[in-house]
Amino acid sequence: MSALLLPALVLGPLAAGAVAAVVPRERGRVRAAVGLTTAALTALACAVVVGGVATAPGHEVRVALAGWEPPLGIVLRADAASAALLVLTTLVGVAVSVTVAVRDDAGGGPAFWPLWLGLWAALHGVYVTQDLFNAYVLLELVTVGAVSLVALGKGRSAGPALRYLFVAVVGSLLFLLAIALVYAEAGTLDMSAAAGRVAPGPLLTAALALTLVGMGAKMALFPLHSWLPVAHPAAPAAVSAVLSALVVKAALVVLWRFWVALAPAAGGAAHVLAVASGVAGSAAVLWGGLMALRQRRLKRIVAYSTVTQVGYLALVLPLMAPGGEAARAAWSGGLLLVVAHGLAKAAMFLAAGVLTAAYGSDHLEDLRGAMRHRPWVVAALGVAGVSLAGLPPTLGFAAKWQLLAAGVESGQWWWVAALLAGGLLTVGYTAVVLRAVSAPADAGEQAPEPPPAAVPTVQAAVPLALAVAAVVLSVLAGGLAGLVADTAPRGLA
Amino acid sequence: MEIALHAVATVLLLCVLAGLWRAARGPSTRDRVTAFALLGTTGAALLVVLATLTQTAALRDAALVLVALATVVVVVVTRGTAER
Amino acid sequence: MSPASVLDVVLAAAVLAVALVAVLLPSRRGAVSAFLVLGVVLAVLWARLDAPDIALAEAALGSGVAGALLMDTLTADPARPGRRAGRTAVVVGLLAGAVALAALTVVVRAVPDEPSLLPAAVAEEIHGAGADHAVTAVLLNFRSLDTLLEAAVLVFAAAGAGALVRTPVRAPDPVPAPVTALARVLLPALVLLGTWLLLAGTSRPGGAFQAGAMFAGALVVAFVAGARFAASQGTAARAWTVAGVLAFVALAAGTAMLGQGWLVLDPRWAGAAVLTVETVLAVSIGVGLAQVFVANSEARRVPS
Amino acid sequence: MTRLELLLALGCAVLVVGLVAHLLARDLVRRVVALNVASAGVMIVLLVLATRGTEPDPVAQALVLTGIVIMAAITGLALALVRRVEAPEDEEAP
Repeated sequence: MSALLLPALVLGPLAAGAVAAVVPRERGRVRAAVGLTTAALTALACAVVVGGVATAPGHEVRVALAGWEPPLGIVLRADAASAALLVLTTLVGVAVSVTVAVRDDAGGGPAFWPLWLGLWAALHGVYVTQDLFNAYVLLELVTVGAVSLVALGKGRSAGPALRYLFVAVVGSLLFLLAIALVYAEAGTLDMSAAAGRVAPGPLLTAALALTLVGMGAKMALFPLHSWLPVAHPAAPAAVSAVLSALVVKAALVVLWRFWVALAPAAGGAAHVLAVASGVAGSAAVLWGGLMALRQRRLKRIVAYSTVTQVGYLALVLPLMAPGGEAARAAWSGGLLLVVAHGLAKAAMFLAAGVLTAAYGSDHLEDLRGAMRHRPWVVAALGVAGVSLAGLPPTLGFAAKWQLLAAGVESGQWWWVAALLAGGLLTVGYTAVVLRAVSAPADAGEQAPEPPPAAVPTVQAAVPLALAVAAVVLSVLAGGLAGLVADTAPRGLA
Repeated sequence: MEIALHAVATVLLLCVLAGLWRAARGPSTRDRVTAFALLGTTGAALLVVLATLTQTAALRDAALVLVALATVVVVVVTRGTAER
Repeated sequence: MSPASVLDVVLAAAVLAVALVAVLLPSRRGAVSAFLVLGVVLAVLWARLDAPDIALAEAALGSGVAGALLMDTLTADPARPGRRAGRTAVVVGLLAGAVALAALTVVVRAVPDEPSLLPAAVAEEIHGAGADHAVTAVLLNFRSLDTLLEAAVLVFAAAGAGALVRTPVRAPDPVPAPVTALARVLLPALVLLGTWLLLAGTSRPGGAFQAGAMFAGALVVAFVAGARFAASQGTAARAWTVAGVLAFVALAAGTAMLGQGWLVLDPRWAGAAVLTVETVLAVSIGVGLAQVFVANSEARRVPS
Repeated sequence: MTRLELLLALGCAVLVVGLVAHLLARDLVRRVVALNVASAGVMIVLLVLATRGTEPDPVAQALVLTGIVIMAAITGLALALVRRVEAPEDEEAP
């Protein structure tokens, strides 16, 4: 059953997006109905596939499309890592869909639905594809959907959208060249088949380097990050949530899969590149954190926080490099961090959207009194911040713990220091936000704030639900981490 | 025969490069478009020569397509310049 | 040197020269014109590399539809004074480029001169794949998921470009007589050529994408000549745009429900299925590309 | 230098030329053109790889065909965004 449904996770939302595109734009309710129905069905299908992964022998569900096995055909394969990503995407996807269905300017109007459903389909594809070129096509689909969604933002959002498109396409071209180099040597496009057919040498080293830079640009890894703090805040609130929580992860997943499959064959060169990734990641953690501390607009703070978190995720490559137990801890910690960050960041951007809608601005000064008028939204911000900082009792804590364990186990103290420093900075900017919103509304010399505009209750409740999910999942974190670690790709051992 | 065809292809290619100068320099859009239409034809001739050389009939299709779509570009530009 | 290798060297030099001109010219118009020429030279290079399918696609898409799009951008705005990058940026950029190029040249020297695994695999399985032409068989059968997703990229690019148009479509302006006359000749020729490429595609180079580009060219000509049907961004146009993806997904779901597996084509009807999907895809790609063009055109024609 | 090496180097050169120009250009249409040039470079590499062996590699050719179509779609989207960016201020309001 789950094998039957796996391709449907991609083709279902894709077809629904196409259908939504045909519905006239004036029929926004119909588009929203298509979107919500798709969200419900997708969640159901995801549950079945995740269940299938959990119960299947070897914890994987595999489908050879069109009946052709590699090297000729394309294989979709869901493993424990895919399952974790599918759970995250379902939670965020349903939350975003509900938010936009309640009030469609959170998504930038009815044009949101076809683009979002297409993007959702492409994300699912990225999580499960085993084929390099297929991953390239899926990433382009992600890019087209994400860029178009950014352009739906109010004001002058076309500029940031175009800048994002440029960076993403350059990243894709570098990745495509990497694919060509792997194909030149291995003669196949299937990742696991290629792994056995490559040897250390300039081709493989170049392929790894090109993928690191290409995906680094797409996921805004320092120093290729400067587009993100512009593009993410320019988008409509729900889109910002999707971009930070999910779209950035698509490039990351491709990088990790490529690395796990091919880096072990590259020998010392892969190690050097992994260290480069770690240096960039540490710089991102510090730079993003410091910049977040300096911002005065809520959406900007959250966007810089994403730069920081991408830095953590880049640390996973060097942490995995020594292999063995440490590599498995790094792999499972990294995946848990992806889930934790996704939930927290979606909660924060959706909460920021509610506050912006209520107060007409996301300047910290304009949000004074929000603590009293919108306590649940502020609570969501707080809980999400705690999870981002990696404090107990949240999923973020469980994830960071695994990464720290991996660093300590393999004696890589540098990365441990970066992890801890990043946590402190996160506590810092979360505190800045909380202090600003808890200031009394009539503080200072300015006139008292007008009471906030009304926002649908459902929309205000969604961010809190996501933040709470990050806490609830932490209870299961031990089991999840164990499962993911046990089913870590063979290349890590 | 093969040598002659290769020579013809090389000369045609040099013609394309010569035409590039006019297309790139302009100065008016009309110059550029005329140059491009001409280049499309030269490119088509090149494709036909290669079709004979490699005995690939499909390259004649490509030549046709090139000419047809070069004309589309010309129409688009004609309309665009007429509008202003 | 043999005449063949002289041709290769001249061709390589030509491609590089045209590419350099295309990026170095400071004016928009020059850059776009040189890029159109690059499309022509690339079509020749593809022909030289035994890739007639790509030569067709390049002629149709690279220098054709994309060329029309770029040219239309130029006619829209008068040339803008170009700002230039700072001197430091130029120096750093050129140095980085030189280093990258040197590194890549070393890297590609390591490419083994032996075929990949796949041509043999394709040759072995092509009987019953639904198309005798290997590239079509790869696109519509062996790697059909890629093709489906690529059609989806076009659909969502059209939707994204369409979402940028925030004004209703305006009534067409009066059209100059030569344009109408040219369109009358060109339109049937393009449709005929597209149909030929579509039908030929199962047994020789050609197929849905090249045919779709021809149909797009026809629609663009019709649009430019002021035909109302080609200017529409209504429900019917959007339905045609997504039809290819939906037909493809329907085929996939159908084969899955029949118990064969997703997108598995039975040799008995694979030929019919491939041709059907290709036909819908071709029309769909044509309308989709034309929709991108129309959206671009309308994004500029905002009433004052 | 063999034909294979010559043409592979050509592909890399075109890619690098396109990328550097894309990063240095300020005019948005020129950046789109440069991106297309870069993409042509990658396509050259893939198609040259397809000429190894006696018969051309249909899979690599199919990949290039897919890549060209995707690039055309992206060019269309990019140009629509360019127009939106360059539209006068007062037209921005939806």
